[in-house]
Amino acid sequence: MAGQAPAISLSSIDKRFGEVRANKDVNLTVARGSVHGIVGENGAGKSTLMSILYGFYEADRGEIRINGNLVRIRSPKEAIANGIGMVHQHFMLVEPLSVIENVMLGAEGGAMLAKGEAKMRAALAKLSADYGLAIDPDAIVGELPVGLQQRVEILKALVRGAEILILDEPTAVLTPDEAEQLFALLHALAGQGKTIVLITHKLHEIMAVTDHVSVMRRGEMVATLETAATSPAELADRMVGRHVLLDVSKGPAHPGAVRLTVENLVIRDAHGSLKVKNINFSLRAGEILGLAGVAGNGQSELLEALAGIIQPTLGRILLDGDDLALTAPTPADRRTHGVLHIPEDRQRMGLVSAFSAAESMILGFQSEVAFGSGPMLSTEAVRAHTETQMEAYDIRPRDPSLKTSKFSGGNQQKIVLAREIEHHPKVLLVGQPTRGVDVGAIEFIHKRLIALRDAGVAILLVSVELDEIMSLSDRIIVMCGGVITGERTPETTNDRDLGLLMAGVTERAA
Amino acid sequence: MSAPIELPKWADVSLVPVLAVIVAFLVAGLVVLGIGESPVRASILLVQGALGSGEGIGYTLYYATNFIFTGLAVAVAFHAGLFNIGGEGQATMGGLGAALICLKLDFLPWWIVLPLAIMGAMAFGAVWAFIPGWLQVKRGSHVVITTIMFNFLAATLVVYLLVNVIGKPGSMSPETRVFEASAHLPYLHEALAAFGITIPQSPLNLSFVIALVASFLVWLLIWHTKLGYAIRTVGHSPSAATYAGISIGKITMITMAISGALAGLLAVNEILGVQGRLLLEFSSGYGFIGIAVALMGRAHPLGIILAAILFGMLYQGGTELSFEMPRVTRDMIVAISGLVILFAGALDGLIRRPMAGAFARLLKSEG
Amino acid sequence: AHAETVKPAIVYDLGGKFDKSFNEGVFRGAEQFQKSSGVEFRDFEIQNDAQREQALRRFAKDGFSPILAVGFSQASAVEKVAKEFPKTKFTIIDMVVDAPNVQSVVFKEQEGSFLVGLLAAKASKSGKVGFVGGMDIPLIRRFACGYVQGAKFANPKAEVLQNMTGTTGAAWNDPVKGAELTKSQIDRGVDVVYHAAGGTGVGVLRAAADAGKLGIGVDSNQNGMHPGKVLTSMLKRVDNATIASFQAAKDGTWKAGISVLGLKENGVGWALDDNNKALITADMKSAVDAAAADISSGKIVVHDYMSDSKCPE
Amino acid sequence: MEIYATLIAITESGLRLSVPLIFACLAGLWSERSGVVDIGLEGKMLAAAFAAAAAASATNSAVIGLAAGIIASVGFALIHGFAAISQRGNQIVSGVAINMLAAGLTALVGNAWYAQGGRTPPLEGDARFQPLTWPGAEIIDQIPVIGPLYAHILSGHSALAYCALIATILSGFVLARTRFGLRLRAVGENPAAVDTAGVSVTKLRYAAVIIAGVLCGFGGAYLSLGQAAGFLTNMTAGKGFIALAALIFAKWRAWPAFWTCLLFGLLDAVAIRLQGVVVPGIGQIPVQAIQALPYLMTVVLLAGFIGKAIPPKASGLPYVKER
Ligand SMILES: Nc1ncnc2c1ncn2[C@@H]1O[C@H](COP(=O)(O)OP(=O)(O)OP(=O)(O)O)[C@@H](O)[C@H]1O
Ligand SMILES: Nc1ncnc2c1ncn2[C@@H]1O[C@H](COP(=O)(O)OP(=O)(O)OP(=O)(O)O)[C@@H](O)[C@H]1O
Ligand SMILES: [Mg+2]
Ligand SMILES: [Mg+2]
Repeated sequence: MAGQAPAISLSSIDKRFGEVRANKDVNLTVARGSVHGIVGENGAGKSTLMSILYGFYEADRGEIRINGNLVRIRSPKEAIANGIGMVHQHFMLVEPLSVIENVMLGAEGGAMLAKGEAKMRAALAKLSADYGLAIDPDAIVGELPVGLQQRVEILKALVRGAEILILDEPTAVLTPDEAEQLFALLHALAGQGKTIVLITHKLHEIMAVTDHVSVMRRGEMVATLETAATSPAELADRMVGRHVLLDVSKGPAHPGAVRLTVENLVIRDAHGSLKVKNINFSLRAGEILGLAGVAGNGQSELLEALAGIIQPTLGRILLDGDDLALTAPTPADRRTHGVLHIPEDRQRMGLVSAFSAAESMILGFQSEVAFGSGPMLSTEAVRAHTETQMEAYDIRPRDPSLKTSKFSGGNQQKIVLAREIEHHPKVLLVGQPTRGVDVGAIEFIHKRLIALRDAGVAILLVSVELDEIMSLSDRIIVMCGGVITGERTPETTNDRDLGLLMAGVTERAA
Repeated sequence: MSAPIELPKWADVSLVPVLAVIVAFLVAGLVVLGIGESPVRASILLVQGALGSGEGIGYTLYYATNFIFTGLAVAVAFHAGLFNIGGEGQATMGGLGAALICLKLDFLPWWIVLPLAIMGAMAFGAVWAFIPGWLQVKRGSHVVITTIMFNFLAATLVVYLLVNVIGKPGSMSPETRVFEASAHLPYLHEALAAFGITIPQSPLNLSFVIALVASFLVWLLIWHTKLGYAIRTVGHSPSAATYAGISIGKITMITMAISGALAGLLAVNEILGVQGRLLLEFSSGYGFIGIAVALMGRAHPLGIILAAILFGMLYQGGTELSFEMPRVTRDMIVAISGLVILFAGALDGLIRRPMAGAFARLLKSEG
Repeated sequence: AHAETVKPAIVYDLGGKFDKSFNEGVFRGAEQFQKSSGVEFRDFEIQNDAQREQALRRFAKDGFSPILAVGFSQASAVEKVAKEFPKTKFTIIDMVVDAPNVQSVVFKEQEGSFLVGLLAAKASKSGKVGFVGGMDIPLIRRFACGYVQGAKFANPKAEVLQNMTGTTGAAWNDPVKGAELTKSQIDRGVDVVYHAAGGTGVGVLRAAADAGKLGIGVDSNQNGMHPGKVLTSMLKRVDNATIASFQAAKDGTWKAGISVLGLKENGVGWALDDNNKALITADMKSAVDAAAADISSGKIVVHDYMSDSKCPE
Repeated sequence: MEIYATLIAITESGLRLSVPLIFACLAGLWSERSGVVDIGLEGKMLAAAFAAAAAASATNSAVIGLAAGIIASVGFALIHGFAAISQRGNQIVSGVAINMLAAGLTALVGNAWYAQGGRTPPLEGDARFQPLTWPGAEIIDQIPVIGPLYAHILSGHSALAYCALIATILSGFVLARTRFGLRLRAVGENPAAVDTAGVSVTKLRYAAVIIAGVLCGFGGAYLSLGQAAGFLTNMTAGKGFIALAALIFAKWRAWPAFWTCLLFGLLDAVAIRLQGVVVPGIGQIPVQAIQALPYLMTVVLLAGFIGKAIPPKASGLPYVKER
């Protein structure tokens, strides 16, 4: 009887975080044994919705039914009891502990670890056999590659006998073939009647693995579609409410002299693992060089190295022929040399949320004489400067003394943009310029970037949004696993071709 | 210091600390009741003792001077996201610095000795805070722990020096000889007497003026200089600071040094102003109460001055109180400070959440 | 001399009114005086050095006189406040302050210590006796030195182990350290331990008692703290000094200047009561009485450490 | 032999002096392993020492004293827990507050109740934890070399001293081998992981904080009922902070904590004995140097000159789900 009932049905779920309404009257039905996709912009409310289903957050309003039965899920404990397992966007692992300890956590089977542990090892061994999820139970989780860490997360869920498995952007951190394995696993699980909910930004994944797909926008559930009966284009439209990136009108580029040259660059991160493996490229005045790639393949590190925030292990970065490591080692020096930077993460880097808009508006340029002579800082000067910028970039609300955190994502981004552009960059490093930004703002930002290009600025555009790369770039390079897997021009490539390069497949696709 | 709860700024800086103090006093009142004395009478005696006489006011401001210095020290560190619990040790070292100068140079005229001694106090205090800062930056050891350790290190070091090196030979207590008059920072009653103004005698000395100047300078530094901007950036968002090309390490060390120098100034009041010699434990807990002062003053110099005066009143009033009510010793004040720290710094949520709620409702009802 | 109205006041030292020792002695004296003369007195226990001056000044302002300052640490404060209130009478114990309105009372602790040293040596079976001082200062070395002389006087081969508790004021109030030091001395064969360590001594006497050895008290009569376990106490008659000062003020015979109280003046001595009379053999008693007489008469001169910062071995 | 005797004597007193450190250090260990930084060890011990002495002098029972000490200490621990866990307040501020509160209240109340300068009346007999002498200690003591080891090192300490050893064994075992221990270790590193695993972060942390309170209760009771015979104002005299140092030195692990505290205790014992002693050749040893050692060593360790001390990742951070 309950067999017909949907595995999950959420009705009119509401959730606020302070000012932000993350979920607005959301309904969702997921059929037993199906793979159900959820797509939506950053900040659309996907994770929130699933976290509510998993009992991590409690909804302000709404009903949850599992297999047709009305349930109250006030904590993950209750979710687990209802056979729900979740692989979070940000892993929930205890790094200093071993795999087995992580898997056992919360399911120890007894006050003493010893006996539960034996059982757990057996269970792990079985799962590994059944689904090819091999893993060393005694490895320290913190020392495992992300791919395996995710495997631990999945194992945690399966070991607890999850009938419903939620995965929040699982492939964001995976290599393409890792992703393939994962999807195989998901199919296998679905085949056994388990229900899968898959959150992702990658529409081709949706098309590839899901049976149904739901689209969220600004906290609302705008559509649930039969995957077979829809298309990436349609999904994209639904996600943003109107057709985005109607290909940006831009004239041909007139590249000038080489501005920035990167030679044999090698970067290790704090833990010493190789992030960028000996890459070379150059950037000309008056062109936009798009850098495509799945998040976490070295773009961020490259960007920060160029901006002087982290130091490369090997190699050189030349500006107009001279080595920046010598002439301008620090971020401050880079700025004075005209290398400006719109960081990927405006919340953490680009702005200080606790500062007023005016204070955020001079971040990085605080020591300029324009803002006060000698050691002093002139509040008046800063305020005046901010007011003009707010006009020029239509930043709302027009209140220099409003706390930065009170501005919406799009307006926050405009603050960063205005600040960097107004300081006449020679080279502009741009990271994810439109992440979590509304459509209007996106167009505004794109127009500005093109204008800068035409004004002769050399622009390096790092984005995970292929469409953005395609429509803005004059040249495109693709990074995968820390190396450049190919260079293209928008004319000579397409999503599929770039996708393959992003997946590390280097031979040219027909 | 805790999870931010949106409140109108004015309420945040005024109502919250005031309420914290009120709650602290209510609790303290219960304690007084518990030991069988009348809280009302105690409070009256306390206020009379603190403000009832010219001398009382003098003492109040004299204690307040100490609290301004240590309060500023803690506050400056707060702005850089640092917690300097080392005020005690930094003040002790400040005393050492001042004393060394005086012992060597107090044959010189005051206009040479005093400036040097004051600088000595600041320098030693600064160094004693700079080292923990340096250790955090270069070696990753957290200042909270190192400053605590440095408090004890300062204490033992000064004991050793007073007993074996700079102490007065054959003295009954470990202390230096009394400095020459040239090394004595004039009492306010002396200074004003010079202008024919007579006020009651008290330990209140020119350090109080120095404290006010220091407060102004700190205000200028934090909100109207580029260094201050950098300090606050580091305090609010280290990652943004890095992005902005602000060296977190440099700022940390500079801030700690400034903080320590301010704490060191406590010695100017105690050693140069009052004791006229270096002796043990002259910092007697002012360093810790500075934390309460900074929290209450919401790390703003003006707030700190007010909070410092309040604690000055508690100290002076407390002493007078213990004359009249021997059962209510001045430990009462330590307890009250603890309560204030608790309610203004750690349990402020208890006060802020309801208030935030009230304001929210207020705004709604207004439309 | 005609009688005056007196308003006596006392400012105790850090150890506090009930330190079972020095300050307490003063308090008891004052109580006696109050009983005998019916004159009320006020007193104040300071909590930190800064308060000394404030307390003295406060009493002086309220017209109290004589004001008795207990302990050498008060010297500088008394000096200052005495200047501010030339009409007020001040008495300071254990320190000399040279001012027209200050009476300084000091004791020949070496003489009392000599006597208890003698008793210690006689009571000791191991021939090893111990001394635990509070803060390592000349005054306490004076105690130690007198004690050594007394012990050697009784038994030239006697061995005296000495320890000081510390170099700061904390050394007056650290029974745990006192106990540790005593235990270590006992471990090394000592069977009688004399303390001149204020509150720290509480630990000394307890440790000795716990180990079944003998302790020797100081300042006040501490025999009662562990009856039968305290051989005797070196009495420093601060109570007498207090009474004397207050009485003199009352009779109008109070004089500034230094008064040095030794055995002769009955300023120091040793305690004999029910608690310890079982421990003091007739032979011991006669010996100590004889020595006392000789010291009073000047036949025996007990060296004062503070006269030359040396102690004859 | 003489030297051996001194060695024994110093070790013996080192043991006595390390007991309160061990309790406080383990308390800190539990608290910080759960992610709650605790610089209020000092205050909790002080409160416990007072309550224990007061209760013992009233009832003339050391055990009741101990109970009272534990209750007082747990009381303060709960204040800290409430501030740190429920209110998500600043844990360091809360710790500082607790230290001052305890210092002030104990002295104040002590003065008011007993009018003896903050001291409680001296405790005798059953009101104290007397040293336990093991069977035949006196006789065995006569056996050269091993005799004293038995009679002075093993035997002759107060019951609470043996509790310190038991507490260490238990702490080590529970943390490493039990469900509670696993969850506790996890919650100090990544509370979200524990939460999503269906375990209450709040309950875990409160449990840890209360355990810390109990241990500080033992430590405080030992001070006033074992080591001394009554309460003295501020009788902890920085032991809580030395314990903190030891905790870091031991890198937040139970047995290393135990050994570190023993070491610090020994240092103290040595310092006490060398006070004012003139060593032939060397002259007077500056005991301050020895007293400073624990702090110095900790700073040096923290500075990573000898190994590296990395605290539990989530320690000091309140667990906030919703930004
Ligand atoms: N814990 C939180 N506290 C406050 N606000 C939050 C919290 N989590 C999410 N939000 C806000 O709620 C909205 C929805 O966030 P959510 O993470 O659900 O979006 P998402 O669709 O998962 O985005 P992404 O694709 O980037 O993961 C955003 O505006 C976000 O800022
Ligand atoms: N942390 C916050 N505190 C106060 N107000 C906020 C906060 N975050 C957002 N707001 C307000 O709520 C509104 C919605 O916030 P949100 O960040 O979701 O904007 P948005 O809808 O994502 O727009 P954008 O696409 O520009 O980001 C914003 O206009 C902003 O003024
Ligand atoms: Mg998400
Ligand atoms: Mg947004």
